[in-house]
Amino acid sequence: MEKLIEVKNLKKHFYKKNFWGQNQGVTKAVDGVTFDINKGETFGLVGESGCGKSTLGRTLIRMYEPTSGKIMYEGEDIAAIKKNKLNKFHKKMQIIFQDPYSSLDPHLTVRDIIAEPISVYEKLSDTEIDLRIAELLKKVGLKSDDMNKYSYEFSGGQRQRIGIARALSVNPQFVLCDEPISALDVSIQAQVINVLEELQEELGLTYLFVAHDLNMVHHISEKIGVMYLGKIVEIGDSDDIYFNPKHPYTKALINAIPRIEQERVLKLDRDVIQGDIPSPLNVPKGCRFHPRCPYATERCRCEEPELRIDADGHQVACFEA
Amino acid sequence: MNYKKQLSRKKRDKIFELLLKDKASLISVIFLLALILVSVAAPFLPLDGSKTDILHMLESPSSVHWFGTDEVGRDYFARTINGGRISLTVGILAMLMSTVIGITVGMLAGFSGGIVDGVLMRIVDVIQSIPWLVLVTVISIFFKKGLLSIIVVIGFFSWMEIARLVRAEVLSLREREYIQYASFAGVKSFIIIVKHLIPAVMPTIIVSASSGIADAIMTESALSFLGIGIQEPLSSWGKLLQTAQSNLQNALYMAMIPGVLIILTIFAFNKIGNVLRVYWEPRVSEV
Amino acid sequence: GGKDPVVESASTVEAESAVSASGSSEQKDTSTADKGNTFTYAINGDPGESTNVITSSSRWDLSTIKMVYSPLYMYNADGINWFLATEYSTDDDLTYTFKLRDDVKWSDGEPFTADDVVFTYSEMEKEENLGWAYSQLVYDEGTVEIKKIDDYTVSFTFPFKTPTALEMLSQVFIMPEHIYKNVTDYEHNDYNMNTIGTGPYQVVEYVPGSYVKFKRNEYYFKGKPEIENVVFRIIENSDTAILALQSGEVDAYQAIPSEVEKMNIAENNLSTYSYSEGRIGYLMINVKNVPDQKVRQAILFALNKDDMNKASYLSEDYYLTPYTFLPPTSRFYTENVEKYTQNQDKAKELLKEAGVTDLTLKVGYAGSDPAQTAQALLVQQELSEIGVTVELDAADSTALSAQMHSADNDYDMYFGGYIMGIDPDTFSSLFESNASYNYMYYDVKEIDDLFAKGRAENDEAKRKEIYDELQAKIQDYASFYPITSNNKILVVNKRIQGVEDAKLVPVYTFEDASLLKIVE
Amino acid sequence: MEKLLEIKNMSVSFEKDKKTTKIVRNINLSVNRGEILAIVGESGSGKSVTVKSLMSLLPEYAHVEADGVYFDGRDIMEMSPADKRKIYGKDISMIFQDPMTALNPLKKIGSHLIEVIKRHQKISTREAKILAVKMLQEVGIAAPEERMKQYPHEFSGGMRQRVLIAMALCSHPKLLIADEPTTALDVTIQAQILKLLKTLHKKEDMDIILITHDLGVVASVADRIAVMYGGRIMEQGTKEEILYDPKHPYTKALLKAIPKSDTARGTKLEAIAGSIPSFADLGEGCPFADRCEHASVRCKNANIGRNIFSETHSSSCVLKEIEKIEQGA
Amino acid sequence: MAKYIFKRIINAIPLLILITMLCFALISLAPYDAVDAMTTPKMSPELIEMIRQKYGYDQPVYIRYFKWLDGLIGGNFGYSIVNKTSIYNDLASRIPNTIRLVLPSYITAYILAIILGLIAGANKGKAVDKIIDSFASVSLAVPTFWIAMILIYIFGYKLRILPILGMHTVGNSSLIDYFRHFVLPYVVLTFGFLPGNIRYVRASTITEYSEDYVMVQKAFGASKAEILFSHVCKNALLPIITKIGMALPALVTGAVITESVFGWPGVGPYFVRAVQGMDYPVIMVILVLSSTLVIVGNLISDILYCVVDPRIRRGA
Ligand SMILES: Nc1ncnc2c1ncn2[C@@H]1O[C@H](COP(=O)(O)OP(=O)(O)OP(=O)(O)O)[C@@H](O)[C@H]1O
Ligand SMILES: Nc1ncnc2c1ncn2[C@@H]1O[C@H](COP(=O)(O)OP(=O)(O)OP(=O)(O)O)[C@@H](O)[C@H]1O
Ligand SMILES: [Mg+2]
Ligand SMILES: [Mg+2]
Repeated sequence: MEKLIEVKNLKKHFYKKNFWGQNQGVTKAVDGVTFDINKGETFGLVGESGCGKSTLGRTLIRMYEPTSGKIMYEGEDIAAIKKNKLNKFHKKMQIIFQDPYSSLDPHLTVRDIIAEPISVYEKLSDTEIDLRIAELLKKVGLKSDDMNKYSYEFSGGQRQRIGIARALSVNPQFVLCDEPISALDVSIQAQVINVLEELQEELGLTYLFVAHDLNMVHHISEKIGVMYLGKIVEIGDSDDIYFNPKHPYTKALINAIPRIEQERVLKLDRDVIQGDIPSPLNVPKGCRFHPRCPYATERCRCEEPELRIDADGHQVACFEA
Repeated sequence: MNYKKQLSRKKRDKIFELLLKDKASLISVIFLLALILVSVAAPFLPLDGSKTDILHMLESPSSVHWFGTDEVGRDYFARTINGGRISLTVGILAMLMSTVIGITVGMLAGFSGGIVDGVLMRIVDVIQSIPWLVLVTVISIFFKKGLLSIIVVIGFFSWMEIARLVRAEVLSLREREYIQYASFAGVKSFIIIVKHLIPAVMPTIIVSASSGIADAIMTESALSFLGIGIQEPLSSWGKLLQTAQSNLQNALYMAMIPGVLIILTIFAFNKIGNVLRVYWEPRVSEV
Repeated sequence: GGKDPVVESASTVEAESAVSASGSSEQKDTSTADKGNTFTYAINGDPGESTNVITSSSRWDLSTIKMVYSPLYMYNADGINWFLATEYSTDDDLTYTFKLRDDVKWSDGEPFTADDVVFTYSEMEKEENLGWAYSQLVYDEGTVEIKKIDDYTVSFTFPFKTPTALEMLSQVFIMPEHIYKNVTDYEHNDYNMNTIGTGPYQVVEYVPGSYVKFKRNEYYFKGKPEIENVVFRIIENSDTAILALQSGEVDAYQAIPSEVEKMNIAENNLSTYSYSEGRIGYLMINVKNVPDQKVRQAILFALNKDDMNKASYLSEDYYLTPYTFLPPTSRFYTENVEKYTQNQDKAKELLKEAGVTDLTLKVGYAGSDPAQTAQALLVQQELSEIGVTVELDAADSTALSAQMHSADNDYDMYFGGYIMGIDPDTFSSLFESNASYNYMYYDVKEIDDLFAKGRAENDEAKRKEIYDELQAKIQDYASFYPITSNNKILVVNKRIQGVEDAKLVPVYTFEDASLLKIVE
Repeated sequence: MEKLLEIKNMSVSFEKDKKTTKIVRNINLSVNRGEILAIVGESGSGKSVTVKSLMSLLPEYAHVEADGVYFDGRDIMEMSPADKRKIYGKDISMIFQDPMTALNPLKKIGSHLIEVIKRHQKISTREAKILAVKMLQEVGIAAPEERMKQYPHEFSGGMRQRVLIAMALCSHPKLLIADEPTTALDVTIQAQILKLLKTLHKKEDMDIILITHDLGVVASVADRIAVMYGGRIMEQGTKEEILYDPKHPYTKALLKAIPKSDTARGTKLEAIAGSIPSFADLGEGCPFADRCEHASVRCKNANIGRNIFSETHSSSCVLKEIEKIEQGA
Repeated sequence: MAKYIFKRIINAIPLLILITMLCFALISLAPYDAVDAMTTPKMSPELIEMIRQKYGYDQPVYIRYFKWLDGLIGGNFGYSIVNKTSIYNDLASRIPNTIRLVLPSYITAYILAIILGLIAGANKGKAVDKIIDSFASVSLAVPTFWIAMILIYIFGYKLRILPILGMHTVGNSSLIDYFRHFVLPYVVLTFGFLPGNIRYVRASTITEYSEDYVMVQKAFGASKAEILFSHVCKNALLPIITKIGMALPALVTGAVITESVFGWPGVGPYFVRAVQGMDYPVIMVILVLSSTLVIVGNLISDILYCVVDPRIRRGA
């Protein structure tokens, strides 16, 4: 399959600086990540809160400036492109946010919201824009009359559709979906997922789908990457990860997911890992997961495992797996 | 587009609803409108507040002089009206000035962040460190006296609070995803500021602008009271109060009238600020 | 040419009285015992701890000094009143020899001698001391020479003959040499408010901004003062002062007519004493900014000083209307000058002749002075009638004089007032070109020449002629507009008696406060 | 079965700006001794309002009406505020969704616990302290003695939730109401808390009302489930009945909309069309009517029948057997 | 915590230096200086030069700045150019008077504000709250000098039961006399400080009441009183207590207008007098002094906050 994006050893560190510009601490939100995304596929990214999923996604589309590493987009390193030359890529790479409230300006009408990216990339007349927007709204399951309403007049699911319409307004190839369903009610989530899937089919989109709901990620993704504290600890085929996790963290994660299938209901009396997620301000030495890992050895404590590929393309960063 | 009309009607209804809900706001609006009307009309009315008349000095209110005359025989009613005019002018213009500066600095600091933010905020710190009355008083002596200087002095040294508020708000707005998206999408900073940030900080601005008017009126009164405010023959309410001070014994009303007017005006501006803020908040229109 | 002789208390040129804001007063609740032998005088300025004999020149500094120190003699309109000296003699009208009292002690017990007199005058003659009487003692022709003849005799030798000599030597208060001999900075030292003097009183307490409290000098050479304590209560806010006066909290206050009007004189057991200080209240035109004489004349013709006086002093009991720079009470005063009786048509015509349209004038006045404020408002209105815009600037009096002081100030006109001496020559510091208080900033040789001539002329009749001409000249030059010669009104509680004996004099209020009495 | 809590026909409405909005509509609900009852439902369906009305935590402008709310045989609605306070925190305790803000930031963890202990038990501070340490240990906080001296901000979210549970536990309550206790937490931490709750339920003989919108969580811990929508209870039953044999169209639709591990990738989820109605727009009828594929005019009626399927299983729907209709259609 | 405090102090220093520079720049820009005030056109240039030297005006600006700064630090504030008095002595005698007036007023206002604010905040929306809140918002609009005038009119002119000016009757230093003078300005000043503080306390109380932990406490059976006194009160007052530092500058310039109206021999009238008389050295000293106090006050506030708020104390 054709690779759309290849990420190589990408790092994003946030520096806390004082008034004089001195560093006062580093948050290693993304700390050396390597993976590929194929054209037309959905790459799911899971991990607990604060592990750097959003940061990774946003650095990938150059919403954040990468600290180091390469982001090859169709063979071109967009990490090396100057900020003011990025427009070309931003037209191809769009984003859908988690919070359908804070991602839409409450002072603007739906039309103005969706027209915003269009007017940056294309010179269109007002009527052309109106037409385009009407079409987009229909595509995401809204009425073209909704154009003149304000975002606060919509429900969460509808708002998320507006966000999707905005992302699609410039005909991107790649869309970063940063937890697009986490803030939605269960009965609404499916609507949005369906819209996303339909659009992928119709437009051949590639998604990076960030979420912590593993059930959903499993459902929508071809591949899944599992992140822990700024690193990807396991990448693999969606079913592989879901049914046959190799990394102890992935295992714990999968086990911790509450499910309604009778046979897979969370076994509370076992399989629950202990301990809290450490802060990215203070990453443990060695394997990042070792303080919580039931199988940690001496080696895990001092040496950091790298992702290893096995025969079927499944990658794990664990000495023991 | 019909929808837009409907929307504007909805908004109009909203403001009436807000006003009717709170009697004090309604009265404030009516009072201020009347005040503004009178102030605007004052030059066209047969009211000469500077005509001295040494034959009729310090007279009590009468049918000729509704509020009596002052110590050089000027009609106190005319002076009160003109005083209101000046006080309002000072209030509104100084507020505009401080608001514009405050928004600019606050936006710049909040939006640029980093060193620009640091430097600007340090400047704000420094200026704000000087007690305000002291600062305005000191600065006012460097300026040529006059209405304009008072406006400039007050306006120029009361923007720090707005700048701080705007900055704080912009800093948090910057984290909002719709702003992040706009800058991601390559929308020019200027447009982001105008289209997204300004409307979002508007409620804050409205409130501090309305209290800014009130503050400016108060400041002007205080300056006039200390004898470094508005110059003769212009009057302002503060100036009138200052002169009234020596006539408390024989003409208390000379102090009561401008005093009560100041209180009402300031109260009204604060009230209206709150109504406007509620009006501006987008979610309110939902109801 | 001859330089100016002496200007008496030159520095009491004031831009007009003082200040709004604070002060203090109370109601009477003080026990009579407390109040009993105390005379409380409300003053509207703070003498300040820098008050000293050499440099102090403002009204309340001098009043304080007058309480504590004595001069050789006072020289007022009615002649000489002897203090530390008892008589003088001169043989050649150049050297004046004074006999001093030999029974005077400083309040610390040290004897007063001629050394103290020589010391004081010598210090006054040092330019770097910035003494107020410097210009009365030091001339281009030479310096007045001071000599101790014996312990109780001193002589002063003038470099040239002048009819004003006695006035020039007067009013200098003698300070104790044994206290001040090592002082170099008269304003800042430890002795100023810890006074050792020869006056009727001694400072016992000074609270800045509040009051100066005096205790009588038991050894006062003119006899033990009747009243035990005198308090100068600093009340800058006139409204308060009035209230305090009416309630008996203070015993005396210098009021203005509108205040007298407001007060209930009879009911509150008060009496008023109106006295002339020979003061002239004026409007000056800054010739630098208004160089055209026609324009200046136009301005003066537009004004009406009767209205101004009526508005600010209410009744003719309280003022005289001067038409020249001399007070009408001066024996050299003449009304044979251009009076600039209001004539607006003429004013307009003059403006037209001068080709001036759209004239805007910036006028400074002391905002805290009700009289000047009223006058300024009238000036504004009257000038607007001939099409001249007046921009009023209510300044603080100190600030205003400070600005007038600098030659390149941006005022076109200012209000002010001065109290000079008896002799017309004492006015030269205001009217000679380059004189220290010539705020008109003109340079007219004729005027300078006339002053010089008058100073050197010893014949009374001839002098009168010279000064008649001078007064006419200055009026014609039209940069000086005398408005008023107002009286001071001292309102005194009736329990204080002997005001006439103590004698009300310009600037100091009482010539000899030791003569005041209290009757309950 | 013995009932610890029984809510009879309770309604809650809010009155604001002279407008009254009925939120909770005539619900009947009970908690049996020895069970964990889960209330599931979407955001805004009235779950929190229901339990807050039990705890008298609603603002003054809320009006609660009921034929009776019996706890341990006594009607809470009839109790005086002082009497109520005697059972709150003692017999009934409640923990909340957001552990980050549920503790007073200026009070030490220890004093939180001691305060609660001393409120309901007449013991000395020293004894209370010992008890507090014991409680912290019980909920799995290591080094409890040191932890007592720390402030809430020094605790992670999961730990704070444990502290709250410890606070709730110290008076051995008969009923613990847990309002979305794990929503704000990460999955692995959520599992820890759920495990803790379940353990305590058994060990301490404490009944639990667990509120959540996550059916997975319900499946893991609940004995019985009540499904809420638009202020009504749509369906009630044992876990098995609700999850594996749902009767109400809403429950069914909800379950279908969730991806199962065996649904093949690429297959469409069966989404429920439409959006959640706002209370202002709701009539007396079935709140789900607008989105229900089986809705008819009858659904707008006030009297929605109650279908009883078993002793434990009932639903509020005009339809008896959806399967039959589907077949018939 | 020590580190945090140290850092705060270090951060305050450049600010202080900036302030002094700013003030000095203002003096240097002033339309006239001490020497101008002394010289006359007739004086010889040599003498003028001599005076300049005596007062150090012949030196470059930066040297003068350092000398001035050095003077300030050493308590030599220079001399008034109007009165020629030592500014240090003037202030030394006036500041205590100002403090005597401001401090009790401030404390009273504080206590009242805390009581009223807590009452209002705890009863949000009820009648008491509405009354207190309206009182606060109306009084915010009342100029203090106007209140002062009205009080003077009533108690000084009309009823004549209280003295209206100054701090003492001369020669009467009894406490009663002082107290009678003190009452009116004290009331006015208290009234001036009150409304802002009430609003602050009220807002802070309301915010605190809306916090989740309050609900949690209710759920754990806490009574209203327990919640108010053992939780809300402390949390709501914490930011207010820490504001105490901010009151520091008020001790010098907090009562300019009130003091002026009542002739209280504090810094107020002195300052106003200096401003009117363009007495630059005095103005600048007061400017520097009060700005310094603001910075020091902020510092104290921050430190207090750090001491009382565990989040900062332990966190940072
Ligand atoms: N702009 C930023 N500045 C500083 N630190 C940041 C910034 N954005 C994120 N971080 C930090 O980086 C880490 C990773 O954050 P990120 O938002 O990527 O996590 P996440 O996996 O998306 O978590 P969640 O599931 O909660 O969204 C966090 O510790 C966060 O505090
Ligand atoms: N204090 C209140 N005042 C007014 N309306 C309220 C109040 N509390 C809740 N509501 C309304 O009642 C409805 C139900 O709220 P509730 O908090 O019970 O929902 P919920 O089921 O707990 O949802 P969530 O899962 O989001 O917590 C909502 O529409 C909410 O807006
Ligand atoms: Mg995220
Ligand atoms: Mg809830």
